[in-house]
Amino acid sequence: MKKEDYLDLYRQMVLIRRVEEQAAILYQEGKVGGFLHLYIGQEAVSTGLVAARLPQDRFITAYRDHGLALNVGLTANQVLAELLGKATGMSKGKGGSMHMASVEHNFWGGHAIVGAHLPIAAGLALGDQYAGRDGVTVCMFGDGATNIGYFHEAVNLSKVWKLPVLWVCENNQYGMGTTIDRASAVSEIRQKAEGYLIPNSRVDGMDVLAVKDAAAEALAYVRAGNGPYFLEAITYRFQGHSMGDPERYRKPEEIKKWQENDPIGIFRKAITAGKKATAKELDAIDAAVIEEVAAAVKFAEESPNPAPEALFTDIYVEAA
Amino acid sequence: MKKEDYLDLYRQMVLIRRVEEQAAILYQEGKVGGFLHLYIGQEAVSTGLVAARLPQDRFITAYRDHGLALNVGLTANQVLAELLGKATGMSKGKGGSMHMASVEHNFWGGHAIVGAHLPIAAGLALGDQYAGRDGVTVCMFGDGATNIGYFHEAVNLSKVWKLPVLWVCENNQYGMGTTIDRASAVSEIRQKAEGYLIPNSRVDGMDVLAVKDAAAEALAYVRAGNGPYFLEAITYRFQGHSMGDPERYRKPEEIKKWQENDPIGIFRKAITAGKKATAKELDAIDAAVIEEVAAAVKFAEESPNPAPEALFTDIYVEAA
Amino acid sequence: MAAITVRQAISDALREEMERDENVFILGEEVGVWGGTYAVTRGFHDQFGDKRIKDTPIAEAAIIGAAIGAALTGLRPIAEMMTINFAFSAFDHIVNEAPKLHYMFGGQFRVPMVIRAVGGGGRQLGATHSQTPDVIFAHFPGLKVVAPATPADSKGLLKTAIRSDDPVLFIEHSTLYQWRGEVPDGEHLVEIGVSKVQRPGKHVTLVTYSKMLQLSMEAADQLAKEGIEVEIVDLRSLRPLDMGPVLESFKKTNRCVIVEEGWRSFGVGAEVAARLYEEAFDYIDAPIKRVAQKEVPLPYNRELEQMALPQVKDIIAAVKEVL
Amino acid sequence: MAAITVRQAISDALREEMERDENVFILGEEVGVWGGTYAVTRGFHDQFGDKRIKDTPIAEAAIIGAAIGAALTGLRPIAEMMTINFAFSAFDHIVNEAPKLHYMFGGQFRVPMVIRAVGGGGRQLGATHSQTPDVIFAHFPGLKVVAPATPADSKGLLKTAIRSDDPVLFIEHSTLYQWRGEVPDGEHLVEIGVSKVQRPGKHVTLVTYSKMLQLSMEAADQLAKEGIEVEIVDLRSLRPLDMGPVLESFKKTNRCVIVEEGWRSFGVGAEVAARLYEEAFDYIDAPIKRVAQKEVPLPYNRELEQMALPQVKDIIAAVKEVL
Ligand SMILES: Cc1ncc(C[n+]2csc(CCOP(=O)(O)OP(=O)(O)O)c2C)c(N)n1
Ligand SMILES: Cc1ncc(C[n+]2csc(CCOP(=O)(O)OP(=O)(O)O)c2C)c(N)n1
Ligand SMILES: [Mg+2]
Ligand SMILES: [Mg+2]
Repeated sequence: MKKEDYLDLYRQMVLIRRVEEQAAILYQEGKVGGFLHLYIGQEAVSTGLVAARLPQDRFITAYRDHGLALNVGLTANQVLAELLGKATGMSKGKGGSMHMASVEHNFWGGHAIVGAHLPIAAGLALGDQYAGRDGVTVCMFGDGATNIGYFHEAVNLSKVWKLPVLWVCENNQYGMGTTIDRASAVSEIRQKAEGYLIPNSRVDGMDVLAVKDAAAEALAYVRAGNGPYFLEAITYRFQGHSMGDPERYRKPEEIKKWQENDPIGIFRKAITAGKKATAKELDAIDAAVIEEVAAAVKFAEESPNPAPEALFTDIYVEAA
Repeated sequence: MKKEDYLDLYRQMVLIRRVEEQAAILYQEGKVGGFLHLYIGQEAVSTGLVAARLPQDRFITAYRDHGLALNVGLTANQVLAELLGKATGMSKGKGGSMHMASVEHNFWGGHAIVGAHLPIAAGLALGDQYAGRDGVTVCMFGDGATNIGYFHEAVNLSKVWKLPVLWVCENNQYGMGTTIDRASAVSEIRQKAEGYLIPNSRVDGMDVLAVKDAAAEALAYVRAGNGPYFLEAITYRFQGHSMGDPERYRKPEEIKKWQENDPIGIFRKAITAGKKATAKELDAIDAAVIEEVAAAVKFAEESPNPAPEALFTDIYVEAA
Repeated sequence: MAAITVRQAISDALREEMERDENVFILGEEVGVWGGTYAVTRGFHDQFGDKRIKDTPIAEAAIIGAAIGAALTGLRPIAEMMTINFAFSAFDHIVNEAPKLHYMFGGQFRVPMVIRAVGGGGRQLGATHSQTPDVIFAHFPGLKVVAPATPADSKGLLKTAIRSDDPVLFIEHSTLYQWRGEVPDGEHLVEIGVSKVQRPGKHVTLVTYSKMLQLSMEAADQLAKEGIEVEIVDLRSLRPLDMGPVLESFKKTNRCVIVEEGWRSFGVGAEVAARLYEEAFDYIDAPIKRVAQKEVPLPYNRELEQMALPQVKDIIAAVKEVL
Repeated sequence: MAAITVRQAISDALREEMERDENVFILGEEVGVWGGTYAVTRGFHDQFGDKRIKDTPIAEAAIIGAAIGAALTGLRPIAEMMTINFAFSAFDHIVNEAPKLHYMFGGQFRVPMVIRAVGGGGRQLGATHSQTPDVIFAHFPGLKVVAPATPADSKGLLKTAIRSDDPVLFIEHSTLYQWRGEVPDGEHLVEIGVSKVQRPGKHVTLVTYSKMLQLSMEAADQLAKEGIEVEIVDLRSLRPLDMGPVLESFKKTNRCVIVEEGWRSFGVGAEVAARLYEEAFDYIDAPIKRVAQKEVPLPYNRELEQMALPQVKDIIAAVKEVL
């Protein structure tokens, strides 16, 4: 990896962090509605995955999607504008926090029904297989999502049809307030892949380079036509499940312990220790991101709401 | 096992066979409507399972349910009457072939939506666990059913809650016309149990004693409070999926090969070879069953249809 | 009589029934340690423990299926669907299993269970999370569908539902929990399948249920200032659907507006209107009006979402149109 | 013009579209090697191979979900639900994913797919397998719901559905496959969302669709012998619902009977009746009648089942009542 690449990954993670901090503030100010699920703490996962992709690789994830949106190339403007429901958001203000997407960036959402996007991911992969393209579909989902039937149907199908899918479980230890062991037969989620004889591995989801390497290997395996692969990334969300979570289910000490393992801090240390860049260079990125995000907040706030007519557009492609 | 036990198991299997042969004839005569799924070829599975049960053990299965119905103690009269839609059927003519049940015999149906009864089975087991009873719920389902989401959700839940369930997959190699390998990620179905770290084993489903022994062991494991167990019985249906199946998906030679492995023939040979009973004694059973079934056909044919008022009874327990 | 919120009323009903009957238990996502995503079961896990307050995996079909099975053994499960939108992920079990078992097995099986499901729009949750699809559940015989609005009805109907030997879908509304109203002291039960006049009037019959009762009351207040007296009939149950009080009111007013939150086409209002025309044809002075949701997937943006949802002003306008 | 069966018409539509467009493919249970449980895709697997005729596991949500994903990539999947009852096991994907993606992502996503689903009672399949729940799907904006009856409409509407850029639920009826009728030669397309007069008449407007068209035609034949001329309007699509020809006919006859196979409460007839009253109030000479299924889970016994289903005699009686 070249120096720019280190800086770029660092920049992406910091950007996600700062955008989401602003999002939390905007939520508290009552400007963001609905549910707001922050990715803070998990930035290394989507960042590492996207770093390993080729442009033809499709991405799809659940509602905790701001990080991925920024990684694939959507701007802070588009993300924050969508959070404020503005016409300038990438979903024109109709989708909100849980429904970010960008066809242009091969990013297929942002899906709010737990697990329901896994069969859709299988279908995306089927599309590439059908057309003879070599893209891989990277499908991210939480540990909690592995208990719903959709998970099973999609993963089984992917193996039977040898679909080019990389299944990525972001194991952040909780589905809302429920710990893995209270919801899942196995706490090592990748064990579930054994039920389908799908090759699998675990990676430290707080280490962006480890994720990138694991993803690169897995993508190569899938791209070679071997069928699906299952990757489990161990991670943790520093904030509540969504804004307003009373967090009665976990102790502050546990959060603190994980926060010492901050993916941005870890990567920062790795960069400086490995002399890939100086602290000053990283500080410069920090500062630039803060400015970029401040400008994006302004952009979002000043953007217009959708026109009233937008209520009735895009229900059907072909008007009835 | 005592001599009577051998004779009883033999009698049950022959009874199932003869009742279903008559059912097929009645179907061809247009007297049985709807779908008719025959159990012929698979008799050793339900017979062996029921032989190992205690009265407090609940049974639940899919639509291929005549065998189990007879094993648990429903009469040929009740089964055939239900097939003819008569008021004397155990479901008063409202259920038909796919919906046999008898609360009195701890037999909870007969369910026609593939896999949908697995979560219900988990609930039956929960009922016993909640009340502190030591009954085990035995839930039977096909190989094809292990691909639907219901399977996954129910099996996972059973492990998380340590429910007293014995999951029994009747692997008859096909879900309708689809071979296992074209529908399931793994052709050894018990591999799926590995995804939940549920102990599991395979048994020859054409050998009633092997099934009985495997079931006894599994039931003891579950009854001891260890949580669920997963048993896969390898078997084969000699007839089509249901009446009218064109069977374009398998070769007559394959069926012939399996028919040489007839569970009734095997057991008959084992009995006489092991000198548990004489051929003559078995012949006497054959003859008695034929008479019993002939009488049951007569009973069913002569039974009355449900009264027209029955259309509106039993919709709700409490009349609206 | 104490004035309490809908949240409190539902919570009280659950607690009272659990204290009364050991066979009643709750299962669902985040009902335990979290205390319920709408805080309805706050404190229950401490009081009743793991056995009777069961947090489940995210597996809606298993939640409903397990409840059905437990009900078959004689327990009285209360299964919670965190939102009614997630009930689509257990749809077969809700409409094709629970309501059919009693009939299909000739009366042998009983399924005494309650499904609590929280519906409704207006919280900017986007198209998949904001629906009011009550009508589609009401289409299935064998199921009872209850959707109360007031604290008193919420408590009384939920208690009755828990004691019912039939499967009952109990629909709550996510923006009604703070609504406050009087609830009779002591044991309070309300019969399922009985509509109720919530506000007497003589000029127009307004038929509604759930959240829209709240808006309708507000509309009626405003109309009263102009001398228009609206009689509000709250259906409270969609199946069985009790047209008695609706017909009685209509025969008096000869004019009717039906207000529902869900989409208009194939909605609750269509059935109510059709029955009114069938059963009181000679009493109609003006075409019946339906106020309902615009036929779009609900958008995230607040202004657009509010445009799509029925508003007090829409109700007022409809009432004036039928006059 | 050749007289062919509905089965043939549907089969022809599928084959023609698959031959025309490489992006069209079929997935579902037993669509391939078996040839389709209703023999609609017999021979397709030989002709098109594994790539384009995909047998699936028994996993309805995966079937619909995979179709959605494939559609997003530009393919035109035709996903088969062996029966519409099994669509309940994919309900979220059918009503909460496919119809919402285009809107929710601001027009970025397109979901050009068809879901073929076989519905209907009358074959003694019992309560879980015999439903005609068409109306509940029609409740959801974003989905198009088509339910033709005649061979010509079946062919023309299916071809249009396959070419549509929106998700279309195409409902077939399990006892209509043998119905024979003329289908225009050559390319035959029928627009979605256009009702059609299938039989002209002047005394009564009869509104129906799917299987009930067949029974209504029979009823009309019998009534004609008594000099009663029934005009039959076939809705063909439930969403969008085209009331144009219904209103036109009604303004002429001033009397209407609506015939549907599904349950009466919250059924298709309720919406049609409500709209007629809303849009043609001044033209009504008699209360509109609805003929529909008795509100019971369908029983297995043949006589009981037939009692529950609408019959020709029920239609005739209803027509006479409105006259
Ligand atoms: C089918 C369904 N059930 C329930 C929910 C409510 N819900 C939203 S997120 C969530 C927890 C998911 O946990 P996990 O998959 O681990 O993802 P995480 O939030 O930890 O990223 C739940 C229960 C939902 N959106 N969809
Ligand atoms: C949800 C659902 N999908 C499809 C069907 C149609 N169907 C009935 S039986 C069957 C095959 C089941 O195969 P398997 O589980 O192996 O059981 P077997 O018939 O071999 O005993 C199918 C597809 C159904 N009843 N329910
Ligand atoms: Mg999680
Ligand atoms: Mg099988």
